[in-house]
Amino acid sequence: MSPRLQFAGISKLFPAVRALDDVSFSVGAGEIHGLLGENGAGKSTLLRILSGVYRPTAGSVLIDGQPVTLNNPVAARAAGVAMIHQELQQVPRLSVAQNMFLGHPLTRGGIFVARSEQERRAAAALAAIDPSIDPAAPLGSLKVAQRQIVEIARALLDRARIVAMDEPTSSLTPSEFERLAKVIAGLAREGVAVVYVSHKLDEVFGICKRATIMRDGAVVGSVDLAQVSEKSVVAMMVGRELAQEQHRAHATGVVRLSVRGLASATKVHDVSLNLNRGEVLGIAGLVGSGRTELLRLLAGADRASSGTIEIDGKAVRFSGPRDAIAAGIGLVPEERKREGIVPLRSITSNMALASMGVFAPRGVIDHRRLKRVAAEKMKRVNLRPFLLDRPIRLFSGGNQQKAIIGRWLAAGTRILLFDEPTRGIDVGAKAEIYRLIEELAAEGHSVVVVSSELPEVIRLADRVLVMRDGTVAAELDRASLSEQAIAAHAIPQTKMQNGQVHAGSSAGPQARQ
Amino acid sequence: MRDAGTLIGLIVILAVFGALVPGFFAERNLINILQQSSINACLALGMTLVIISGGIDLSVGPTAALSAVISASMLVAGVAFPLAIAAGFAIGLACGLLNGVLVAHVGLQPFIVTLGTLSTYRALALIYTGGNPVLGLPAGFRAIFNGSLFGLPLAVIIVAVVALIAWIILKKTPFGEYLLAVGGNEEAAYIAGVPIARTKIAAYMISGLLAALAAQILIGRLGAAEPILGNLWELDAIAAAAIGGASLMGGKGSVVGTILGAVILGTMRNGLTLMNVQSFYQLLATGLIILAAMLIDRVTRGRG
Amino acid sequence: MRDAGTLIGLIVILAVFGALVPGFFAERNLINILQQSSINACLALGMTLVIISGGIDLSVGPTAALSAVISASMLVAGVAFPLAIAAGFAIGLACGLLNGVLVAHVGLQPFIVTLGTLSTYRALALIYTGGNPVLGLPAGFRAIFNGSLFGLPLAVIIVAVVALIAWIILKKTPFGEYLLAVGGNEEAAYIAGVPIARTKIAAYMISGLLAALAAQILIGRLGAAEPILGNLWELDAIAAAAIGGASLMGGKGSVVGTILGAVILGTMRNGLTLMNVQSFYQLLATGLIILAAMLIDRVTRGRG
Amino acid sequence: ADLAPLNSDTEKDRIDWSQLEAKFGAFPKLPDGTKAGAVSKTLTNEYWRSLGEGYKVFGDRVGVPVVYQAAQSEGDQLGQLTIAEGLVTQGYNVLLVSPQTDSNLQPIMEQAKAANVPVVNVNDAVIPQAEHYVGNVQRDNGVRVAKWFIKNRPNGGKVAIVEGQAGVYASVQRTDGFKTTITEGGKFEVVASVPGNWDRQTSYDAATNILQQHPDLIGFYANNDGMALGIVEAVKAAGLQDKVAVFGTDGISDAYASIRAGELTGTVDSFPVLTGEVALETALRLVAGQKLPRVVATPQALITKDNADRYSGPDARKALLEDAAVGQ
Ligand SMILES: Nc1ncnc2c1ncn2[C@@H]1O[C@H](COP(=O)(O)OP(=O)(O)OP(=O)(O)O)[C@@H](O)[C@H]1O
Ligand SMILES: Nc1ncnc2c1ncn2[C@@H]1O[C@H](COP(=O)(O)OP(=O)(O)OP(=O)(O)O)[C@@H](O)[C@H]1O
Ligand SMILES: [Mg+2]
Ligand SMILES: [Mg+2]
Repeated sequence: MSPRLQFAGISKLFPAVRALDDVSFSVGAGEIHGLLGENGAGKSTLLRILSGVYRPTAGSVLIDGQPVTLNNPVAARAAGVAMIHQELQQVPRLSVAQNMFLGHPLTRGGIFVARSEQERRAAAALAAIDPSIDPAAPLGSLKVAQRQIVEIARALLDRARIVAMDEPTSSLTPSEFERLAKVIAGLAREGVAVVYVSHKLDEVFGICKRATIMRDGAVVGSVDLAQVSEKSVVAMMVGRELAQEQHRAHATGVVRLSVRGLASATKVHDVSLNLNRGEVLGIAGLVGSGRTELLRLLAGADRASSGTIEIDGKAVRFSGPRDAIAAGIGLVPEERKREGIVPLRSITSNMALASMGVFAPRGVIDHRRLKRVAAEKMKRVNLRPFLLDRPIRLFSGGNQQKAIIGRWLAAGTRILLFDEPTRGIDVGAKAEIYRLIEELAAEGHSVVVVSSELPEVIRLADRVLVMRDGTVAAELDRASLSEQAIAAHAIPQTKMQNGQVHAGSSAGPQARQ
Repeated sequence: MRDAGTLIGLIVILAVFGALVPGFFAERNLINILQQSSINACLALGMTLVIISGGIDLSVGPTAALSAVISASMLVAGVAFPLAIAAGFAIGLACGLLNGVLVAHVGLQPFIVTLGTLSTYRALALIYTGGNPVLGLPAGFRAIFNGSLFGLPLAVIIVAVVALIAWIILKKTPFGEYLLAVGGNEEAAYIAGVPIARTKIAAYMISGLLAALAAQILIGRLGAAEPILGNLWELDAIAAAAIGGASLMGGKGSVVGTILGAVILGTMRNGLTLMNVQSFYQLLATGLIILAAMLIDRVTRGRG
Repeated sequence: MRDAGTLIGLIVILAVFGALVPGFFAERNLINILQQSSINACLALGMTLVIISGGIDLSVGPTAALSAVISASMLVAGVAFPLAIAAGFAIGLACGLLNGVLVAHVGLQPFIVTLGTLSTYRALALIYTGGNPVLGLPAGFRAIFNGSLFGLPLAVIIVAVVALIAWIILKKTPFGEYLLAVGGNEEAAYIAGVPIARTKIAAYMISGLLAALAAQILIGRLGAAEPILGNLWELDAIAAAAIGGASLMGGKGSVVGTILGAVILGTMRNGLTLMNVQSFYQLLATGLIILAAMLIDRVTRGRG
Repeated sequence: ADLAPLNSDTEKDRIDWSQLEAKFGAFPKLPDGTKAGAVSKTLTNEYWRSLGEGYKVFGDRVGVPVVYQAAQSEGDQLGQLTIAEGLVTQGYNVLLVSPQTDSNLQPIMEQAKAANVPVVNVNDAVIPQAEHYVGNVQRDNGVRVAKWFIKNRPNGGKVAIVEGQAGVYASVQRTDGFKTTITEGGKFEVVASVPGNWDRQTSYDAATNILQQHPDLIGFYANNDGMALGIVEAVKAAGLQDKVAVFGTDGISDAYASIRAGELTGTVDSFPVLTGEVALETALRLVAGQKLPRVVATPQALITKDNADRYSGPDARKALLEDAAVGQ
């Protein structure tokens, strides 16, 4: 019997880049197949070909042994392919349900959109993962994690034969992943072929039997995950052995940043914290606990309603990120595409944006110096492909992230705030970023890392603050640091009891008038 | 309610004129305002759909002119009303089709496409007529658009019906969703399988059709079709849509808001004329009221 | 090279006119073309910066008019040239400042803000002069903008210098990067510490300043300043910028392209006149050539 | 010698068109290959097309080719300058210009002078440095209509003005002439003077509003005929056609038709075809080396239903000559 899905010799050329080189592998019906590779390996490109967004330069896609022409997303959908895109593909002004049915709405009499029916079905699809999402709410009012869940639920609506998931859990919590895993298992039981892309190896090992590993656009091999170790898979991905590094502390006793009673108009209340020179401070908490907003306050992106911030003992007030940057604070934001990059501009321009003054001491940009610094910083973060003049939008997410980290390196920032620094970033790059963070700390920088991945927090942090409902619920030093300890402080007691580990469930359908 | 800001703006303007102009609230004058706003409202509805789709249509005036002179010359030549009107509508649709194809299939910028067709359609209307107005429209034709129903001018009723249809399209049909999606996030819309090109083209065709309708109403009222008719209509239509809350970045706009925007502009013209404001000061007031309306809107609606 | 498409467009147009019009390539005529393009090029440069920042400036014509009548009336009253010119520039900057503040700080849509100020500034110019032209500018003042250098009209040289400065600004200064970043992704630019408001305001102020400069050049040439000067300038300026590759969505635009765009428009006017094309057909040609220029650009540059 | 800035309405150095032949003799012989270039405001208005017709009529009569161009729209100031510069470059022997504004063709005066080409300013806006002007008295348009009201509505009453584009010379002068003349006696009140922007629809709306507020209005004066025809429709829609007199300006054919149909009360015809003929004749006489007065005044007449036939058709010229003779 022919496999449900087969890639046969797929190549894809972009101007100046060979994104895919003769990729072949297959996925059987009912199989959950992992697709692994570093940033820029070509995973998204392959899935975009499968979902009709790109056309391959060479090769073909076969479904149930039949070659299919996937010239556009409509054709792909008709061929039974549903896809969850890495970048959220949504229209903020439409409702959740409208987004889920976008392009093929349910109608009454073929004329009017059957909204209530759409909302009913959307609710059913959402219920499997997060029943608190209101299908009638404008999508723009949702948090990133919820938007990602909507994206997943959308793919479940179609009775698809093939479901491709490109990093569906990049902003989900472990508990949300658990539900998703159940849903995926259900799909597999119904005979759906699932292609699952994630940089979280434990997820892939948890739900996939087999996986294909890609490097630089080519297939390195397909493996039976029961037979191999995580370490060897990582070695295949990066082409070398990655040393398993341990936490190294560089913290000093000198306080650099001191925050007292910080609050915002919306979500953050009475946060006090100290950050020392050379310290990596982790901030954990549930989705919606106010971590992002806290970082935005510290980075000057939002205005604090009360509280004080001191840097090296001097009180500072920020009326915008500019002030914070001048005071030595830089933010690596959570939503890279929206808050991080200027898509049409080059890597170099994106990198230099926060430190133009440095590169233009006399008002005119010293392009030689700029090029030199860009080359240096981008080497340090290991940008790939190493094309500094190429528009950043053509780079994979991981490489975009590296450019933004490079931005703060170039600006000489002393306090770096990372919001989900490795979201959507591969193991290789992740290790590089961890190494970078530690190097920065060793050089005397102070770092705050907000992350929903507890192993990441534990790996990096000298000290962890756990946030709950917009304030600091606990402070854990390395001695008392564990996933259990963090979870215990992060989850509101009432929710623990009925096992509901969800943020924002107060916005559930019942609460809506 | 998103349109509340616009409504407040209208109420403020009405109150000011009501206080300054005796007889401003006379039924007759209020009907005048509606009638005088109806043509702009008609155009602005089409413009709103185009703007929501992320485009703009600067060519509405010349489209109307071309439609008007062709309908009118057929009418004068004795062609049956329905046929002549249909021909005018067909012209409007064709103008919109060309705009839409250049935007959607060729991928040119809407502003420039319709800036180009603005000149092109106007030139065609002038060449077709040699620059002369087409006079002597049959009284029967004029009666169609000049009548009244329930004490309201037919033009007002026609535009109200158009507004209702536009509202239904935007709120209740897949096409309305597609417009919002295409203007709100074109890439996402494409990936979701929204027929991008068809949606955009349809928006421009509706705009062309409504320009043609406005032209029929106008020539019915004036009894003549001029090739220079509709000069600067695009600015009024865009202003009405924008005052009504449409965003020129696309993905956002409201039928109710647009109608209110058109009535605000109409009220202003009416009130300033009744106050016999000197022309320079009328111009000043026009500018300031557009700014004030946007400010009121801004304040009542809040950021974003 | 991004501007190659525009250049090809210009070459095609030059070749066509060269073939059809005897004496088209005479030095005198080529200088005429440059001179006739210079005012639009001047405005279009400012417009390009505004467009790159994600905005649009419809008020350039009235800004120029206001600046012109104020400079002119000072000159006629015997004020020293530098002071009168400086006053004109200050008016341009002030007009730009108001536009910029309404866009950047108040958060209104650029199209509507400048549509409002379009009327407002025009009205102010009319009110200030009572609608009359300001006549009798001193010969010394006129000489400043009317001279020649190396056989080129000074106006052309001034605009060339402005273009060079604009090119340097865009390519070599932080402000240029900020413009591209603000227009390309405002949110990201904000987080990266780009002074959003200041950048936008500066763009509008430069646009206002260049409108004022265009006004000085024009009144120097005409010897009089009229309050209705600069009618429809904004459309030509936008067309030049767009033909030159600027995207009205922001984040994209080229100084060289804009200059080429302005010269394309100037060449077209000049050539059509020399061919003695009747004005309706000139209008037609204007429309078609804008469309054709965009098509050539599209084909040579490829998607995106 | 510097000329004083021209005011075509008051310039002393003037001659009536009817006296050209009497004072300067029969049309002179021209140098071989003489050709004339003309540029006017816009062809979208019949007035300017008729002017061009007049150029052509006279050019054909005396065997001089005339190129006639116009800007793409009214208010396209620089476009018109470009056209005029092209004409200078192309070596026409004389230029006839009808500028958009008082100053937008100023550079032409200098370029033409340098090229030794005479320039005749034909109608409407007035270039202050113009050495030659052919046209009517703009102010007089309004004055004539005002006089009609004073004569035919002896009891006075409320009147309204619908103006052209704000700030345009013809518009300002016509409005002022009407307003000043009609208010002199104190019987008439100008209750509204609002912009119609040369636009039929705008004028229709403005007239509707004015009538609604002043149902006892007795007359409108519009700065051109297109606007006047819009007002006529508004008056008809208000059912006041028997009570409200409507006057336009220019004398386009539609205005005549409407006057004959009893709808438009009257217009001030400034005889564009004849003006074109006179202008070209003046220009060519200059080419032939004659020294003419600075202003050649062209005829104007108030047209109403009673005299419409006299001033249209083949005998118009004769009628105007008769008027001129009476006027002298
Ligand atoms: N539209 C495009 N034009 C040019 N190059 C592109 C384009 N899209 C992707 N690429 C390039 O193709 C390569 C593969 O990118 P792709 O996004 O498929 O990687 P990925 O494996 O999904 O990475 P990540 O894990 O970061 O999502 C990269 O080098 C990227 O820069
Ligand atoms: N600009 C904003 N306007 C209104 N509400 C906001 C804004 N930004 C964040 N919020 C809300 O504030 C709450 C806290 O969100 P925040 O993003 O800070 O949480 P978080 O702990 O960082 O979680 P996540 O993992 O989703 O980033 C959320 O409910 C979010 O919807
Ligand atoms: Mg990817
Ligand atoms: Mg967050």
